[in-house]
Amino acid sequence: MLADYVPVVLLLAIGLLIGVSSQLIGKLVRPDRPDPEKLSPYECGIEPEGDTLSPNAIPYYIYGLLFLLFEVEVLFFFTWAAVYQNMMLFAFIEITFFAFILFLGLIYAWLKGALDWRAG
Amino acid sequence: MSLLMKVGVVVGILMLAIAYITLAERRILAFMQFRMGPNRVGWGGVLQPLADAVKLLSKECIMPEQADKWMYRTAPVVSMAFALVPFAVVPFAQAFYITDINIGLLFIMAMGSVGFLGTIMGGWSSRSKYSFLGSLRALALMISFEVPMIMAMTGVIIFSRSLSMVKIVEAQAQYGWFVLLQPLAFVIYLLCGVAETQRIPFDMLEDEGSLVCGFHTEYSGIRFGLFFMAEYANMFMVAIVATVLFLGGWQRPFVSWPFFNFLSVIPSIFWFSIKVLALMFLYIWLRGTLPRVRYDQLIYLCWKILLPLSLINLMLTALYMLWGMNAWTFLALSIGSGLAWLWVYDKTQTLARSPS
Amino acid sequence: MVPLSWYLSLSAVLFIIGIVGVLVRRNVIVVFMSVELIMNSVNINLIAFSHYLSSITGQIFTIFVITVAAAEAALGLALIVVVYQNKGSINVDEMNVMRW
Amino acid sequence: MAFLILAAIAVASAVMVVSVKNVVHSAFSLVVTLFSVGCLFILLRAEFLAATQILIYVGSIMILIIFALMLIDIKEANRQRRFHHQSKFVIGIGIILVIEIILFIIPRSEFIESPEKLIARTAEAGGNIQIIGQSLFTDFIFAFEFASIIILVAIVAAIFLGKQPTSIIKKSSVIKDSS
Repeated sequence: MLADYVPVVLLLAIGLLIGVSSQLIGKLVRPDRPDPEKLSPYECGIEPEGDTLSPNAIPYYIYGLLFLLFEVEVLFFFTWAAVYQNMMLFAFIEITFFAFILFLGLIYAWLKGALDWRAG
Repeated sequence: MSLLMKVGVVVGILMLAIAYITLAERRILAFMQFRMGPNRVGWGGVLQPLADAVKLLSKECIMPEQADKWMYRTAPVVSMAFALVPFAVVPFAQAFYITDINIGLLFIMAMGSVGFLGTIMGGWSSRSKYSFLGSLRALALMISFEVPMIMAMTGVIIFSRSLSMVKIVEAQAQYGWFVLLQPLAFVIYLLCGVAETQRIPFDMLEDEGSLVCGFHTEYSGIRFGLFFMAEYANMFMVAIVATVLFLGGWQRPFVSWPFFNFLSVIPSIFWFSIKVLALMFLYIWLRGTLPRVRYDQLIYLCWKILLPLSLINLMLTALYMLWGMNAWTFLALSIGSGLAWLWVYDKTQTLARSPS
Repeated sequence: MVPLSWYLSLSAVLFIIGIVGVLVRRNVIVVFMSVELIMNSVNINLIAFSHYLSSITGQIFTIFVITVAAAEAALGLALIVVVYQNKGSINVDEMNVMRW
Repeated sequence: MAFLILAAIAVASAVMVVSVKNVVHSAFSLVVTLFSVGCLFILLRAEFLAATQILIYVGSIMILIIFALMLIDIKEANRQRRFHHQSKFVIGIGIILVIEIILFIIPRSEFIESPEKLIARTAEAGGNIQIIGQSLFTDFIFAFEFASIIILVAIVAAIFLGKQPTSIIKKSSVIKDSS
């Protein structure tokens, strides 16, 4: 079983190698002529204004919150699906209850307007 | 075949495929828009990817002054490496895969979610409003669509009883392609796949109109190239997973009908690649045809349409296994319930919009 | 073959790093991340025991630990964000009133 | 060997989490720790848990923490003092505790290590996820259903908290994303 994971490590190493080596090789080939205009953050040609790192991320954050909770529930479906054919009716009743509770959560989020996009 | 050779072959073919799908995309888009596309380098443009690579390598890599230097450099490496790793578990042909692990599908999802971190690393470290906002947006979208995506996969796992990619393909010799049993899940998966890889109808990442270029606004040269390659590798991965889960992987069409046995003379790698390329063509076609969807509509599509639909699909599949109902009834039921949900959703929208 | 005590030692080290983080850092999100570290050291213990003592129960417990950690993360971060919005600070020292 | 490398990465990045000044760097070092702990789970033959660890911790919880970090004023947070004034004392106690546990407590405790049985049972059930599923849906069924209720409660509470007025953020925001 552990031997199955050796190629995974190998591919990860290759991926890292491609990433690092291409940047290093690029360093040898490419020109490097920085100037203050080039190095300032892109802002459609006008002077950068205000603090870059304080945008309003609240609307995105709410979806992150919901995603985390649903993701955990969804993972239970994977274990369930892998053994469903071994224990049909019992597993079906269990998952119906589980899915019903998940659905309740979704309905609650929907009715409370948590799924609605609030810009700004 | 030794392990190293297999890995080498897979990585080599993948790199070639990425290089040429970019060329194919440009040519096909050009064809759809009555243009020529890149046709100067080599014979009809076949050497264009090489020229692009040389250009990207020899171009100046500008790093913004205030950037978080090390994170800025690491972000493309993370994206690239974790886009490459999932290819370890792909069964490309009968008895040709690098490795077959028990949790193959979950492994692919897990590595994909690590890849998301490359996005936010790039967006945050370059200290630009556009890239930062772009990365937040893209990330919120990608993670949202992961939920219905996993739910859609679950329907297939009920039949295959395993998460191993090879076993899922083998199970389709028994049941026939899962697209016939799980049409709803297939559609849900394809839509989620487009959103996960940030392709055009759903590409909040590169919303040129409002966000310049998304999280890699500040990236140039080979660092941009790495992000670009990772994006196309992810596209291939989505197409491959769709092929393995729903379109029978390496299996020939009509796999459960002995009448079509003569099709077996064609090697299985051919069937696999033709299906993957067809899906890739579908993505390019979508890009050439559809306008961009608004962000809030996209979020609604995920949470209000795809998530309930995938839940319905899952419960229907469980019922189908339990009762052993007729496959055609099941097919009609799942498509019917899909349309019914769309109708109900449409009603709620009109109700919400009407003044009261 | 790695003996069980190595895993236990690793988990102890991570646990104590987490505890130190909770005690010394002033930023509440870093404190929160240290709590995640502590939970992870517990997970290592559970899974190491599950493997070496041949019982699947440890792995199942880890699933529930992860579930509870997810719920805790969602709630904890929601609370932190609300506190930050009301007080404008994420400093543990300044969260010293029960109501405002 | 693999254990030593992974453990070293995990401990080093865990130290980074509690010691670096920049909170975002601290979050990304936690990602490294969680990832290497996930790899350790594979060494312990718990593949499903390894994938779950990476999917939930790295792919969800860490992303949520990073979102939360993006909400706060990171520059201000980084400018402040990192540690409490009694930190030296706490670190000293921590080091003493580590030494005590590793040198004195763990070597004294004895377990009968027999991983073979579980490996055999896993092979019989068809894999790690199948054996977890079987046991989860028979012996731990109550805990399983209860987990769903915990998550429901968390969803309700998180939505309630998330709908609080956003006074300070509104004032300090420079960019408004209007789409």
